[in-house]
Amino acid sequence: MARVTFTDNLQQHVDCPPADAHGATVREVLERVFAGNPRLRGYILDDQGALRKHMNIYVDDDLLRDRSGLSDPVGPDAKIYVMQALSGG
Amino acid sequence: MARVTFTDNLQQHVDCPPADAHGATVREVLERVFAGNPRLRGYILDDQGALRKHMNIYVDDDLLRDRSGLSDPVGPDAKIYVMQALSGG
Amino acid sequence: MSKKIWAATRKGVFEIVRGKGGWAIRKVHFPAQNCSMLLPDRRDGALYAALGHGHFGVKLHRSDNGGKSWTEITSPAYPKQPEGEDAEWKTYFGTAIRWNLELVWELAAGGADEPGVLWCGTLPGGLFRSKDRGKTWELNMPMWNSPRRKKWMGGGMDLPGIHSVCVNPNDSKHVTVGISCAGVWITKDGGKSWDNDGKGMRGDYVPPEQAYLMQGQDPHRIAQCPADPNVLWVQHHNGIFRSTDGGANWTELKGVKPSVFGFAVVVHPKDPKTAWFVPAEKDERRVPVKGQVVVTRTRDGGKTFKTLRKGLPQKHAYDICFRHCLDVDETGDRLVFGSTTGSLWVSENQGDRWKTLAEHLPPIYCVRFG
Amino acid sequence: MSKKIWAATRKGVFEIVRGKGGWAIRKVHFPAQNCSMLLPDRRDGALYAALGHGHFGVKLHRSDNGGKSWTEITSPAYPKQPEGEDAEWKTYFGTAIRWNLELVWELAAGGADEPGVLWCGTLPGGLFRSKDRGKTWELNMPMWNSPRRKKWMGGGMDLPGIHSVCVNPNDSKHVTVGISCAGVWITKDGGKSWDNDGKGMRGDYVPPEQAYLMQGQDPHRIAQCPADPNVLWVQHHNGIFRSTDGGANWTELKGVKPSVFGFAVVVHPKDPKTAWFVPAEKDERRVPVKGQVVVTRTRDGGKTFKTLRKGLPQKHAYDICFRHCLDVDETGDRLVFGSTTGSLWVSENQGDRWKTLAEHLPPIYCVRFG
Repeated sequence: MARVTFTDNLQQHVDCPPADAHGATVREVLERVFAGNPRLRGYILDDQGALRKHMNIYVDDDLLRDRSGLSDPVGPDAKIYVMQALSGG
Repeated sequence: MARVTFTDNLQQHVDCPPADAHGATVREVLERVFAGNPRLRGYILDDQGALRKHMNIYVDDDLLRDRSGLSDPVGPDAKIYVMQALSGG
Repeated sequence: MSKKIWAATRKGVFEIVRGKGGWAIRKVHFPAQNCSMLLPDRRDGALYAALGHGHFGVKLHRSDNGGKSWTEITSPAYPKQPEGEDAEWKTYFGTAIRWNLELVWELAAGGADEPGVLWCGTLPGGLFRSKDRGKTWELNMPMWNSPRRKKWMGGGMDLPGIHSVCVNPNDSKHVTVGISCAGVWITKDGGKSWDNDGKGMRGDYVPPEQAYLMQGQDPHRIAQCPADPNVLWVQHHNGIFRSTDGGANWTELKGVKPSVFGFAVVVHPKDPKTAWFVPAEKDERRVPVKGQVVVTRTRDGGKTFKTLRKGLPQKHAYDICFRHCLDVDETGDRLVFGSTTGSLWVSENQGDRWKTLAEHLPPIYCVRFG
Repeated sequence: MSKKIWAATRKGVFEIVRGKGGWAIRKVHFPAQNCSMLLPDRRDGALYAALGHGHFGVKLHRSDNGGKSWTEITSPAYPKQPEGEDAEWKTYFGTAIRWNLELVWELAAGGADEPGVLWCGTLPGGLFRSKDRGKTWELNMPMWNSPRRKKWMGGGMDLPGIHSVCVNPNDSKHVTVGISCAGVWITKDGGKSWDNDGKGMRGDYVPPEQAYLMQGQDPHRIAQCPADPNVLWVQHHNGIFRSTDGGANWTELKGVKPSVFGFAVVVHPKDPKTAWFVPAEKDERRVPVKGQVVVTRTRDGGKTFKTLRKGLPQKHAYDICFRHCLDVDETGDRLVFGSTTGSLWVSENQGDRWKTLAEHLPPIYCVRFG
């Protein structure tokens, strides 16, 4: 199971404690998290389902590469960090 | 000869009366104009020689298509308008 | 007269009330949050606020108890963008335009006969309608599918956007929409078909041959007179225009002092000949003329204008009033306007005299009586 | 004590002088033009102003007669971008970064022993140097060609940028540079080689494993003490840091009230233990804590801080002070700071008491004594 952690700054808008979910890609993991917390989706993904412009996702130490497809692979014990970028403030 | 006219808003920064110049493309015409007015160049083109992001050039009625190469063809009696876009203010 | 003002700013929504001691800030809603647009709906008392979180996208909130509490409602969302479509609709400087809600630039209530109907103008260029107080939203497809839409350009912003929606109080299906840059679009069948061919509006930022094409116009803001909805006032990028036939024909009001440039306009609710503007030096400069903040008012349909400055800063003042930052109440006597640099002024007598309500607010995006 | 203040704003440069009646605006230079950066060069009295014309690009101007007249000089220009290079250096959200001067974010004078030398920090991420008072400029290639450069990310802005250049007054070849986001870069050979490996700076916006990597840090502003150049102060995106060994090691100052967030920092020219900050609520919010504008001062190297508020607005004030909008004069007694919403305050006694100089200026980008 991957562990997904969200930036503190998101907590003030929508409740999003760390979540554990299965999935082979970032998309799969996140969709499982959103299934239990549907409002969260729109805070992270845009109208086309891509990562929002000023958000970053790290899979372990690596910055997400496929920002529109979210197809980056996720290992069995991956740590996924959903962070806000420093731009866009 | 093409006639090149510049937006009034540019006049407050650099002297640029209407100019006549030969050339088969927008690039050729403009380079001839800049040859006689070198300071003007940097107000219209960026460091890579492309049209600045918030400028527009019309060749007769048509908006410039090749903003980096400025290769749009220019007829013998063309009117070229160098305008500022409404964005970027 | 209205005793409450809402000011939506880059950093919170300020509720300002008139008590015995005069006007005072009563409460800050959404403190430190960016609010691009606010609508007090006079039909049912609901309040709507559009928050633009830099990172987390645009979110709509509604209050049904005058602001005591807020609930997040659905945001307008663009439909799935067809594969390859991004090659077809680009900014003039070549950037593909994504079908994604970037900004709520207008919120307007539907007619009195259509409770719960809302209109929402957005960037990039989408007009949305809700029939259930924001529970669901629908993109207006006749406008979106118009071949002209792919020629829309940004005005002020990089992306084209919709900033004005005027619903005819006598006919809810008659809606007039202002788009930067796509001019004035008018529907008389509730949005099924659109007319974008008004005459007389003039743009000075295109070759002279194209100056009068309506589709290239940059109206900054449209105001419709409730008492005579055929009268429309437009503060445009390079001038002031007025129509007395519902937007079919426009007359340019030339020579208005100190300037015909500005963003905001409001019209007296009962007198179609009375309107107010907040002028500034023309486009490239965008500062109050001579560093003096003034409001201009006409009472004769634009033949003459009076410059109103009592109570406003007249020296080294650089406040700019954006499109939605000037409002008039339902009596036509009380006005309020706010600035990009956080000042707010109110008048109780049609602009003859102004009082400063605040000088240190965040940049103001929208002020509304209600 | 300095009797002149320059305020560069979005709409002009304001020259403010102290006469018998106190401080007053004497003249507006470049009225209505956007000025991102200003440098009074104390070595030869020259003034430099970087104008950022929205449409026409960045232009540098110099005055050799105290501002009576200005001459346009050469702007830094990026070299020809190699074919295909734009695929290699992108914003983290995937937009190619063009080699084009977008913003002058810092102007600094070289050492006293190198007359006419100037440093210029820009967006996107270019450090330029002139040896002839801005007649020609050279991009620093050792930094530009560093493999790390392609990993730089934007901080505050979409593009990475250089906002701080500190020249060691005792050694002109020792230059400390602040980059958002690439941390602190230090050269001791005049720019031939660079060190970006300082320890102890911490970022809370990356996974914990990367928190202490210097290359990902977002220092908002660096201040170097002229009397003890090994002492550096940094107002960082998520904290305040101090180094006493020229940037090799950094100590985080935790728990500073009312907040460790802010943009600006200045240090006393003669006392490396005294520094000033203008705090705000942390990153996502960016408003003065409780709507109260305050300055914080330490006199003991950061062990304790005093909150200074006399003369500053303490109710519903939302002024934010950007990186270059706080300055201290050569005595260390006089301070000035300006805000995003056009207010300007001066203190004659190290911040104990403040006086309002203006409340309606345009957004302020840089204030400088001189």
